[in-house]
Amino acid sequence: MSILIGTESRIMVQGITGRRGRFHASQMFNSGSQIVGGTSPGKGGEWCYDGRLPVFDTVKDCVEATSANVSVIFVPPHSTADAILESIDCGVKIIISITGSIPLQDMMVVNSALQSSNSILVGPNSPGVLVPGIANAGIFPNEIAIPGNVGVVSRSGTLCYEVIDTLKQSGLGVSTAVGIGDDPIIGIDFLSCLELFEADPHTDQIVLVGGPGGDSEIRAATMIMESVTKPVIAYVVGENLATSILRPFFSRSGSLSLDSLGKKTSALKDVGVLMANKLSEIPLLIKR
Amino acid sequence: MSILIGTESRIMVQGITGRRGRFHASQMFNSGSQIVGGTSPGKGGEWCYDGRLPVFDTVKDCVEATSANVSVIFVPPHSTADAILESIDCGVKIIISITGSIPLQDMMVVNSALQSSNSILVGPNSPGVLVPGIANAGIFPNEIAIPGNVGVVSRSGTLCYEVIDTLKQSGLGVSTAVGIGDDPIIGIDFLSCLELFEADPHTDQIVLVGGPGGDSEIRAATMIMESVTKPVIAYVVGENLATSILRPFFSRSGSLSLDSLGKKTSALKDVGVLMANKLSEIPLLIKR
Amino acid sequence: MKLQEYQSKSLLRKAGIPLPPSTLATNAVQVKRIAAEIGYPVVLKAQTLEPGRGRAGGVRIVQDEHQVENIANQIFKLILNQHPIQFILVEKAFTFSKEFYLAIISDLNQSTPLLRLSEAGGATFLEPESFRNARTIDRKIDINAGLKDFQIREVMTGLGIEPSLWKQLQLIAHKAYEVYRKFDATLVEINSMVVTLQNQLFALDTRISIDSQSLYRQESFSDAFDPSYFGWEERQALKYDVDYHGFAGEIGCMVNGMGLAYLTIEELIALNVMPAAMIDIHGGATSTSIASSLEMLLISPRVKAIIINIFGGMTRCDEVADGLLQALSEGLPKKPIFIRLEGTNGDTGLDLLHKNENLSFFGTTEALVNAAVGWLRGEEQ
Amino acid sequence: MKLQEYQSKSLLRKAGIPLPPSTLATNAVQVKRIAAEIGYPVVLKAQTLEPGRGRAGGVRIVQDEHQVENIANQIFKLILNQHPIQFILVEKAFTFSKEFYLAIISDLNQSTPLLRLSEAGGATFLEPESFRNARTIDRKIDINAGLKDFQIREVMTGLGIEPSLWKQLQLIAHKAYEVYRKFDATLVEINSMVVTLQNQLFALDTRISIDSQSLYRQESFSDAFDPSYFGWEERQALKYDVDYHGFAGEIGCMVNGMGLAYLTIEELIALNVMPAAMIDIHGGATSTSIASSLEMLLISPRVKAIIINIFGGMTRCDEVADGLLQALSEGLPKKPIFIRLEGTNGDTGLDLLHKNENLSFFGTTEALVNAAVGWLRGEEQ
Repeated sequence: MSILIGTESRIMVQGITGRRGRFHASQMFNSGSQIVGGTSPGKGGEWCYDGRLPVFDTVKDCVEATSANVSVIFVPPHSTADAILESIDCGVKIIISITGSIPLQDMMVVNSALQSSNSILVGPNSPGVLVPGIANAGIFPNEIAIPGNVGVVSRSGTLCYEVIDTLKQSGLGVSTAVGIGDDPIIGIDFLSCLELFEADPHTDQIVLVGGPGGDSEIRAATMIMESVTKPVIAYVVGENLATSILRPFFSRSGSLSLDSLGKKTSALKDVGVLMANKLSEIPLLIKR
Repeated sequence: MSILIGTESRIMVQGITGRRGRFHASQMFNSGSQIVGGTSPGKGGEWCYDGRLPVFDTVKDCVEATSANVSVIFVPPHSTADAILESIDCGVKIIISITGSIPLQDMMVVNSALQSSNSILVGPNSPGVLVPGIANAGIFPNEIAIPGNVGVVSRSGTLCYEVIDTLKQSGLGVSTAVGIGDDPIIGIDFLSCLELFEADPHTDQIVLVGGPGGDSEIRAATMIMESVTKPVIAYVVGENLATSILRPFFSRSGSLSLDSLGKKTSALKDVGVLMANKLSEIPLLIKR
Repeated sequence: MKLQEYQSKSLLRKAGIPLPPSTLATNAVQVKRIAAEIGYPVVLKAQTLEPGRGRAGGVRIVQDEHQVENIANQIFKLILNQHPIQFILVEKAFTFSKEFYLAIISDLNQSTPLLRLSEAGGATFLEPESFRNARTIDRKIDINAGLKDFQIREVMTGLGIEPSLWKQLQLIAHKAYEVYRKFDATLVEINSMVVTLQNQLFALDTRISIDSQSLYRQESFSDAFDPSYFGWEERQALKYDVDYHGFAGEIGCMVNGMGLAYLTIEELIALNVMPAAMIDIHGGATSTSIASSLEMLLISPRVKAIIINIFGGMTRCDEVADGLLQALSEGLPKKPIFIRLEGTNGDTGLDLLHKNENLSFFGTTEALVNAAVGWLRGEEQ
Repeated sequence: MKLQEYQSKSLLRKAGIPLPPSTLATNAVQVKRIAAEIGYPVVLKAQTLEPGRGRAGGVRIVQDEHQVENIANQIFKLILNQHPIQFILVEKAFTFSKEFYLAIISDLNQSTPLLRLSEAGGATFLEPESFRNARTIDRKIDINAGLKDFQIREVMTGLGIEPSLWKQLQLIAHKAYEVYRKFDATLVEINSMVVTLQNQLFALDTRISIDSQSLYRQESFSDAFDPSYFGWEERQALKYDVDYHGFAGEIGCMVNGMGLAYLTIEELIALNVMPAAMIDIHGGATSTSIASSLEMLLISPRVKAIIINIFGGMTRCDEVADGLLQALSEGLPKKPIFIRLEGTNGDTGLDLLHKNENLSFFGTTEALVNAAVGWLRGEEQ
């Protein structure tokens, strides 16, 4: 059916009374996702979205009352690590951080906690997980995709929209779209998503959307060679750009390496991945 | 055969060049224990005990060179937590801290590390683990016990000697004697030792030696009722002493509760444990 | 090591926890001057580590300057469990609407710190009955990860604390935990934490215990530790890294290990005899610390006979013998010494000692204690 | 955010890491005075965040006072990558027997800090070839548990560091890690760490980067952050929490999200056109920050045409429209605006904008960029 999110997913929103949380909770509700409530410390007992979504002080209270097993996080960056840790502590299975720009060391602490838990973190700086027809656990624009058998995993949120929109324009449907986030440190990565797509009986082909910085696409290539049997199409934005153009984008994070620039395409090609040079080529590379 | 230590045990000593480490390394060697070397940071490359025991800078080096799987720790209290963490990190299976008086919060850190490892810590403030005829991994006086089928687990080190000496005087032998240590926070406890003795085919009867403070004997009683089928004989020192006499011994640790005083005997009796009121009664309660 | 109230308050204040203004005074004139500076009403609090301060009249509210010197002098005359009051903490008195209890405690079984919050604050907390009925929530803290905001929120929500107090309480909990970690505390207790009429939280009474095993890395407490509080024996014991416990009897004991200490006392008590002292030389004691321990027993006028009960593991009986002979050669008062020397290097130790005429030797704790008590009874007749 | 050398040295010195004495100077007279205080020989080090300082002559050893002002003035005249040198760090010059490299770095893939120690210190470390041949050991640090003594020992032993240096090195590693944690650094680098002839360790050159996402809780860096280093656009961007990147071209771009930024640039470059600016408004931008972003592009004299490429997820197209209309109503220079508005509340957004004659609308990034470049080429002819 899908990866990460499915019919059994009961979605809560951390930060449900904030400007963004409130809006997207209602968007999710309207799109038919099974959203069951949310948290806003100090506002427990209130209701959101015209009395349809209960608000709790803590994730513990929310999980106890609603059996939520997915949490979508909209709290400000400075409290996001704490919000993620709270959900991990309460055993929330899938934690999706829409919020990005989380302090680097906070993310190290979060990943350390994830290691000794059964929770999976998507993001930070993720658009969420979209299973067309079932759930939009995040901020995907509504009606952007139709159900289908193409799995999409992308670092960039907006490029993820571009890709699934392009697929839809060509009449191609999506099994699950996952935005893993483009922050320096993230939770679930290409590798785990590829593994999940490989195991998902409803995904026949996989589109991987990468970008400059880091070496996650190269590690994905190794993994594809070793254990992915389904066809993979990759689109890596920025592969044709000179370092001089890209460098300004990385000036703040400093530690992001651009060493691998240009190597990504060849690494992926080498293991049989079909490379799309432009967005519009992606649908052409999908097997009908 | 035994618990924790056996013929497969390859013992190293952390702090092997110190006064105590050096002496007891040689004692262990002389008693026929399979002692393979030790560590003393900065003295790697030297030899101990007339060139028979190699000295390494780190546990990593020692384990790589000697395949040690048991470490007995003699370093000063202020470096003990670090020594234990080092052994945990190197995958040493059984870690025995002879050193006691380790800062409380250091022990919390150590136990946290133990939880996500496969190592077992005996102590701190432990006399070690003695398997008569096989190995003395610690500071048990040599020739204090004869091999047999009585398992002994004790909080106090000296009382552990008293008990196995008393058994020997009566011609009774020991499968394994474990001193779990009498510090406020310890590694392996009564419960785990009882579980191991219950599973050990060479242990037929168990002697449990307790003392004032804490409630570990009461928790042991609950566990004995639930899952120990072998006969258990208990000797709890201090059960007849008034609180006014005991309090001075606990004045420094402050947090140690004396609430349970006197309740230990009844808790153990209630679950069918044979209580020895004096040391000399222990051999009389053992089935021949 | 328990800190005095003024010491714990100073630590918490430096950490940023709101406390009522208070200053330490050593005499009634100082008390009056400080009270005038702080402004009446004030509370005068006797500084002592002994229990029962309140019942003994060691905590008094003073409304104005007419009575202050008089009351201060009354407090300075108090003697709690043989310890005279040397300091009074002069503190601003507060009116408050509500009180509760917050502490970071050490859970020895779970091997973690706990955040404890209870709606039963102040004296209520101390009464077992009302404490048992009060809602109290404990939150386990991972010592590596530290205390997290969400954990504090869970506890506050669980107790139904007003959200308007959350921010203050969260800060105080974090600061209390910081103090716990930074100073190797075993306990950081705020009891009570009060809510003033202006909805401000204040730590009214606080208690901190520092792990004595960690003092070596807590330089700031070299002052806090007050050896004048101890007797000569205890100071000697500290110096030689042995444990000394005084009792009311006439037999001085030296053992290695707490287990042997209990066993020896238990055998004495079974014969209706109290010890005079119990010295635990610990495992692996040096001959110097053993010599000093025996000296203490030989010098102490109350000690009539000496029991030495050693079952050496890390403690080497030859080193014990060395230490004993050293003390015995110093021309101190002669006393009958009943000794048992077993375990590591036991034979060597016994060989060294056998020539000394003050010593009689035994094989078990029971025989040892029986002989010593028998001798004492003979003396008493 | 990279710290200037003098800033990072000040942090490390406060943490207790041994560094050669040094003082900051703003002119040649100061340099001379400081050099006299410190004592010759001294090193004059241009303070800059730009690379290539050494090659440009920004680091000079001065043996005596005759040359010092002259050399200082030469350094003050340097301009590295358009940034003039404003400060010189005057530092005691050292002779040393050996140098190596120590750093706490952030491993983004493993999501942990690493302790890195290398026998290739100083300039050696910077040369890929010699660095690759030098022995370097990385030790993963559990961010919750912190750096442990034994981990440092393992690294030191692994590199064969003399035991006589262990204690100093251990202290320095701990302090470097403390700085890393306390100040939310992404990098704390000591390169090189030198061993003096007296077997003392000194941190000769240091580099610290602070995580810009953590600056909100790092108050001490409100000074360290120097906005004068930025242009007007960058300062505006900071104010409205958007990202601004300037380029040499003539088309100003506004997008939401880094992916769209790359995509848009890639389409431009494919047509051999450079952008003039790329503003990333991020997800969920407010109408105010959108208005300000458009203002920047309208005001900038270099920008001839504007591309707005929005695929709204958290970004709401109606809010984007509001912001754009706001900027367009302010009487700023009129420029052709090529816009694509897709995603969340896209229809509402388009409805709001459709009446404005400056705007032309497109359905894909490709069509959008083609149209803008087409217009620009038409202008150029």
